[in-house]
Amino acid sequence: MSTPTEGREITFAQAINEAMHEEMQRDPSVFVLGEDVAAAGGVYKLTRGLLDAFGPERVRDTPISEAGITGLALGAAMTGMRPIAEIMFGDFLGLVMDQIANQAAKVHYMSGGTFNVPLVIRTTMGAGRRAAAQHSQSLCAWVAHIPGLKVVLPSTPYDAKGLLKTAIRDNNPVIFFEDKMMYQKKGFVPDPSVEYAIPFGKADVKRTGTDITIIATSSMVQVALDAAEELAREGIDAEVIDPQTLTPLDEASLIDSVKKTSRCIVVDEGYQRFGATAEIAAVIGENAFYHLDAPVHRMGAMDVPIPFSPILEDQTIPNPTAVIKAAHTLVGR
Amino acid sequence: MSTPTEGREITFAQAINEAMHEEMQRDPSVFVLGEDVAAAGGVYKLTRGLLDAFGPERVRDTPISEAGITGLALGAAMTGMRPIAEIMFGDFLGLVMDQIANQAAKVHYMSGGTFNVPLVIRTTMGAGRRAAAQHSQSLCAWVAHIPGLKVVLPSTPYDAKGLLKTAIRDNNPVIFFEDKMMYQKKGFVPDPSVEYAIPFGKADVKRTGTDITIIATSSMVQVALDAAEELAREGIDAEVIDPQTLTPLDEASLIDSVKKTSRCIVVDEGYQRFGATAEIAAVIGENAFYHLDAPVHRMGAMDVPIPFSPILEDQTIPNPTAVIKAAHTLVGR
Amino acid sequence: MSQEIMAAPSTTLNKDRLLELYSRMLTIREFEEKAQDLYSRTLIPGLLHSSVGQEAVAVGVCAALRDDDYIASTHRGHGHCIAKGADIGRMFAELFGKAEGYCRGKGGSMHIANQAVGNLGANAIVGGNIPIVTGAALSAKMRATDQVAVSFFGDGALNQGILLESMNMAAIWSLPVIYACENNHYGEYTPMELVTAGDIKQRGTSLGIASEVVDGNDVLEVYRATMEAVDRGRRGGGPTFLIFNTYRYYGHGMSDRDRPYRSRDEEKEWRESRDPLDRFAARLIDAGHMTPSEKDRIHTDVTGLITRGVEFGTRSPFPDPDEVLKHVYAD
Amino acid sequence: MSQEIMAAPSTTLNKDRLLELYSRMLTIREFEEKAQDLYSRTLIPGLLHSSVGQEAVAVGVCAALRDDDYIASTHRGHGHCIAKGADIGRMFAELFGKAEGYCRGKGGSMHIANQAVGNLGANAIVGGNIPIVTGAALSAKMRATDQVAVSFFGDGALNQGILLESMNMAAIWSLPVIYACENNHYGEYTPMELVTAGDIKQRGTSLGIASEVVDGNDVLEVYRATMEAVDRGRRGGGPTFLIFNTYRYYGHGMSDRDRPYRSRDEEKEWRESRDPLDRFAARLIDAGHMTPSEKDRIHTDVTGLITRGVEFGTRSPFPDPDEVLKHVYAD
Ligand SMILES: Cc1ncc(C[n+]2csc(CCOP(=O)(O)OP(=O)(O)O)c2C)c(N)n1
Ligand SMILES: Cc1ncc(C[n+]2csc(CCOP(=O)(O)OP(=O)(O)O)c2C)c(N)n1
Ligand SMILES: [Mg+2]
Ligand SMILES: [Mg+2]
Repeated sequence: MSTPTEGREITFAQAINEAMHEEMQRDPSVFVLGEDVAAAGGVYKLTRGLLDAFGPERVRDTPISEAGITGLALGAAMTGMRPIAEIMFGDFLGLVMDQIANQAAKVHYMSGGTFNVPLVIRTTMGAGRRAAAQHSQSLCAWVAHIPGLKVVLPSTPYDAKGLLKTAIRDNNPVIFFEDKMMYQKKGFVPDPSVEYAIPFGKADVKRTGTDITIIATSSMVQVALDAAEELAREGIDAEVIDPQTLTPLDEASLIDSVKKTSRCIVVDEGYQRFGATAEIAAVIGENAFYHLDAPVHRMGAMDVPIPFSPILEDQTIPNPTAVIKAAHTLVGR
Repeated sequence: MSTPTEGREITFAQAINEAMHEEMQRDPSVFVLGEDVAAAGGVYKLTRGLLDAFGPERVRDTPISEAGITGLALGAAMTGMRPIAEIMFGDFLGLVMDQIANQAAKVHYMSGGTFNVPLVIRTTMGAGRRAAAQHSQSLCAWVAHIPGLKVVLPSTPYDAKGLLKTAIRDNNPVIFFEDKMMYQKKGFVPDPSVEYAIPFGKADVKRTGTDITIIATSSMVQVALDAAEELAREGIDAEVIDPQTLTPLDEASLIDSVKKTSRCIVVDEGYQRFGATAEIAAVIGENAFYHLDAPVHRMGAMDVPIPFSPILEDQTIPNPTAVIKAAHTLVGR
Repeated sequence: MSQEIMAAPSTTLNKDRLLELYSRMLTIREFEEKAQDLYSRTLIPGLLHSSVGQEAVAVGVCAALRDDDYIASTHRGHGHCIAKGADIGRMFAELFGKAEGYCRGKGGSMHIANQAVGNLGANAIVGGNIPIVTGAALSAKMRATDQVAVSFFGDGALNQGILLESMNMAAIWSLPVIYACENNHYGEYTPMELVTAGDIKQRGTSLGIASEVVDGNDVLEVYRATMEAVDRGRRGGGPTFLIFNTYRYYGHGMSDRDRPYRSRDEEKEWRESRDPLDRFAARLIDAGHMTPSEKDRIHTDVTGLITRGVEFGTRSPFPDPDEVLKHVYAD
Repeated sequence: MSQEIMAAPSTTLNKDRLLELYSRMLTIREFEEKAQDLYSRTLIPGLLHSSVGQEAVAVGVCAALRDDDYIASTHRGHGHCIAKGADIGRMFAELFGKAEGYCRGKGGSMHIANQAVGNLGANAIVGGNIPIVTGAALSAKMRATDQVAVSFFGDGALNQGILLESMNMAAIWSLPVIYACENNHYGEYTPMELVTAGDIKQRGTSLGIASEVVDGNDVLEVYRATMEAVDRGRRGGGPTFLIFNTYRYYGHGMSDRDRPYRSRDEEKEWRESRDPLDRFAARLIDAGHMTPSEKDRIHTDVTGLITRGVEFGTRSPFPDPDEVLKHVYAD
C-alpha cells in the first residue's frame, strides 16, 4: 500500500495532467497529440494548461484520424521523440489496432532490437456514463494479448501519476487506460516537488487480508475495497490487490496472495469472456492450484454490448454487492 | 467424432470452396467479396470457380481496403444480402476491428433487435509459413472477447465445410478462422449430394480417452492427436476435444470431459497471454475444480512477435513433443 | 417569388409539401430544444448533441428520399431520424432509455435506428456509418431495386480514412450512395480549417464523384441538390458527394457551454442572418405559400406533437431488467 | 546528349554519380534475380516479392536523399533497402534468417530495417508505413533538422484509408514527407484501374499537396522529381506526392508463376522498350558517360558483390535459439 494517506488531495484527472506537465518539462522530446487536446485542453480537460506551457508544436490538435494519429506518433517515437497520443475513447482502439498491434508492438522485435518505440497511448475505459455501446468499453484485453505492448490500468490519482511517468520514460509502446468515471475522484498525491514514479510489473496491495484475495483492476479496485469493508464487518478479511499493469503482470505477487488466502475473486471491467479476468484466473488456477480451497471466481462486465438505459447498463458492471455475494460463496459463510 | 472415416477425400481448401459454392447456389443473397477473390480465385484459391459460376456481381474483387470491405459487407448484410467477406490474413483484423467490434457486433443489440447482420468474415490464422510477425498471427481472442460475434475455428475439411455452411446461414456476424497451413490437408467429406451442416456451440470429441483431456483448437487439434497417439503407446489415454466455436463455447462438454479425466491441457495457436487458452482454462478451473487432480495447463503461442527465422519461429508454436511432456507432468508418469 | 421556389423541375413542390418541410424543420428544432431542457433536468441521461441550426440539411435531404431508401446518421442524429419519418414519442422514449424507444432503450440518443423507414441507425463512431451505407447501396444495386442510400456525417469525418475507402468503392462500382457532409465548421472544439487540408469538394471529385457545395441552411437548395443526386443514383449514375454548409447553434454536447473556440459574433451572424427556419418561413410567406396564421397553426401543431411525444416517452416503462441479455444474438 | 542529362540544375550529376546510379540499379536487379534463384532452391524461406523492373524508382529516389533522411518500405522492399545503402551480405543473411541479418533473422524479406541509414523498415501491411513515415517527418520538423522522410508504397495502398489520414496531417502541418507511390499497375492479381477510382494524382492535389506523375523507369526523371520534393521538404514547403509509373517483371510473389491477369505482350513491351537499366545504359553510353568496358566492369563488380553477399549470408550462423525471447521489449 504505497498510496499516501495524507497530504495534498488532487483528482485523478489532475494527477494525469501533472504527470504530463512534469515530464514535458523534464524532457523536451515529450509531446502530446490528439483530438481537442491543445486549445480545448481535452474533452475531459486532462491536457489543460499544456498548450500555454509548451506551445502548439508540442501540444497538437489533430484531425479525427485515430489510425493516423497513432501511426504518426509511432513514427515520431522511432525517430527521437517521445509522443503521448490521446485516443479519446478506448472504444476507438478498433480503429488503431493495426498501428498498435501490427506496427508499434513489433517494431523493436522485427528490427532485431535496433528501433525503440517510446510511445504512450492514453485512452479511456469504463461504463456507467450512459454513453452506450460504442463509448463504454474496457478493451484492455485486446492490447494485453499482444506481445511488445505494455498495458497500464491505474486505480488512484497517486498511481495514475506515478505510472504515467513511468510510461512516458519507458522505451516501449505503453497503452494507458483511464477509467473516465474516475477522473473526478480525489486522492492524496505528494507535492510536485517530490519526484516519484511507480515501476511497472509490481502489484499493489490495496488492503491486506487473510481470508480471500480480491484481484481488481482500475475502476474495480474501489468496488473491491467497498466490498472488503462490508465483508470485514461480517468477519471476512479480504485482501485487495491491484496488478496495476496487465503487461508486465506481477504474477508472483498475485499468486503469493492467493497462496496465503486460499480463495480468489478476479474483478475487471472488461467483458468477462476472453478478458483480463480469464488470464488472471488461469494464472492463479495453474500456479496456486494446490493452495486453493475453492475455484477462482471471475467477475467481468456482462457479455453484452453495453446498453444505454441505466436500468440495463448498471447490471453489466460488477458491483460491491455481487463481489460480497461471491466472497460468501467462496468462503462458505 | 462426427468426422467420417471413409468416402471422398478433399482438401481443407476444397471443403471451404464447396461450402461457399453450395450456399451461393442455394441462396441468391449470398455473395463473396475480397481482395483477388474473383478473377484470381483467391490467394489460396479458396474462391476458385465462383466467378465463373456466379458472375462478377456476386463474386467481387475489391480494392485493398479492409475496413471498407468489412463495412460494406455489414451494410449489405443489414439490407437483405448475406455477404462473405474475405480478409486475406487474420493479422489484418487490426484494420477492421472498428467495423467488426463496434459496428457489426453491436447492430442487432443497439437497434433493439430490429436489424440482423448475416455476415461471414473469413480470414486466416496460423504461423509456420515463415511469413513473419505481420502475417502469422492467430488473433481469434480479439473477436471472441466481443459479445455479438460468433467465432469459428474448424480443424478438418469435414468441419470446415459443415461449419462454414452454418456460418453462412447464421443471422449474426461470424468470424471464421482458417489455418493457412491446413489448406492442403486432406480429409473425408460426404458427397456434395449429402447435405450437412455442423451446429455452432458443440464441441467435437476427436479422440476419446480417460486419463487426460486435451482441449485443442484449429491447427492444434492435429498436434493434440499426434501427441495422444504417442501417449497411447506409453499407456496414457488422452481425450482430444475440439470446441469448434469459441463463441458460443460448449463449456458443458469441455467441463464434462475434464470431470471424467481429471486433468486438462488447453492448446491454441494464439498468443498465450490473454488468449483463448486463458478463457478455456479459467472455465475449466472454475467448473471442474473439485474434479481436477492437477492444475490446468495452458499452451499457446509464445508471447513474442512471430519471428521469421525458422529456428526461431518453430519454437513459438506448441508441438506434439511439448504436449506430451506437459501430459507426463500432469499425469505424473 | 413563388416561381423562384419552384424553379428547377426536380424541386417542384406543392404548397403542402413546402409547409411540410417547414413543419419538419420546426419539429426538429422543438425536439432538440425540449431534449436539452429534459437533459438539464437530468431526465435524459448520457450524452446529447443538438442539431439546432442544421435542420434544413436533414429535412431537405430526406424530403428527396422514399421510405425504402436508406440513411444512417451520427451522434448528432435526431434531425435525420425525424426527417426520415420517426415517431417523436418513440424517440423521446429512446432518449429516456425506455422500453418503447426505437431500440428498446438499448441505444439511446446516439444509436436510434428505425428499420421501417430505412434508417440504419445513428452511429457514435465518427465516420462509422460511411462504409455501412455504401454497403446498403451495394445491396440495393445487387438486388436491382432503385433504392438509394444516404450517409450523413460531419466535417470531422472528412479525415477518417474510411471515407476514402468507401468513396473509392462507390465510385468503381457506381453505387447509388449519397455522401451528405454536414459541414458545421467545427469538430467538437476544433475549427474545421485547422485540421482539414485542401478543398473539401475535391475529396469527391478526385475520385470521379459528382460533388457539390450546397447552402445547407436553404432547405430548397438542399432538396434540389439531393434530388439530383437521387436521380443520379436511381439511374445507375453512381455516387454523389454533397457538402452542406451549416452551423450548430449550441455547444458540441451538453457539457460544452462556453464555446471558447468560436466567437459570439460568428454565432450571431448565423443565427440572425442565416437561420434555416426563419429564412424559409419568410420565403414561404413572401411567396404566398404560407399565411401568418398557417405558420401559427404549424407551431401549435408541432408544440403539441412534442408535448405528446414527451408524454409518451415519460409514460413508457423502463425495460424489463432481463432485457439486458436479449438481442445479443439474433435467432 | 550529355547536356540533356545534366539539363536541370538539381539533376546535375557528375559521371561518377551517374555510373553509381547505374551500378545501384544493377545491384538491385542482380540481388533480386539471385534471391529468386535461392528461393527456388528452398534456401530462402517464407515469402519473396521481386522488384525487378522497378529499380529506377528506388535508386532515383534514394539518390536524392542524405543518409540521415528517412525511408520506409513495403513487402517489395529489397530495392529500397539497397538504394538507401544497405550491405548486400547482411541483406542476404536476413533473407536466410541468419543472425547477422539486419534484423538478426527476425524480420526476413518483408521487414528489413537499417537504422544507420534512416531505413525505418519494410512493412508487410499494405499502406502500413505511410503514417509512420509521416510521423518521422513530424519528428524531423519538431527537432528542427532539415531531414525529409520518404514513404514508398504501391498503387494498392492508394485505397487504404490511412493514406488520406496521413496526407491530410502532412498537409495541415506542412511536414517534410514524400509519398512515393510505385504504380506498377497491379495489386497482386488485380489491375489497378479496376479498383482505383479517379485520377490518382488528385489524391494529393485535392489535399493541396504538390503532386506529379513521373516516368518511374527513367532514373534521372525520378531523381529530378525527388530532388524537387526534397528541396520543398527541406525548405519547409511541405509534403509532395509522386506517382512513379513502372512495372514488375515477375509475378507478385514466388507462387505467382502464370500471371493470367496480364498479357505476355504487355510484359514484353515494358521489358523491351522501357527497361530502366537498358534505357539508362544506352543513354550513358550515347552521352559518353560510360564506355562499354566501364559497363562490363560494373557488371563484373556487381556480380562479385552479389556473390560475396550470398557467401556472407550463407556463412552467417542461424540465430541462437534463445534469441526468440530477446527484443520483445526494449530496456
Ligand atoms: C472515431 C471517433 N473519434 C472521435 C470521436 C469523439 N467525437 C464525437 S463527435 C466528434 C466531433 C465530430 O465532428 P463532426 O464530424 O464535424 O460532427 P459534428 O459534431 O460537428 O456534428 C468527436 C471528435 C468519436 N465519436 N469517434
Ligand atoms: C493491409 C494488407 N492487405 C492485403 C495484403 C496482402 N497483399 C500483399 S501485397 C498486396 C498487393 C499490394 O499491391 P501494391 O500496393 O500495388 O504493391 P505491389 O505488390 O504491386 O508492389 C496485397 C493485397 C497486405 N499485405 N496488407
Ligand atoms: Mg462538425
Ligand atoms: Mg502494385
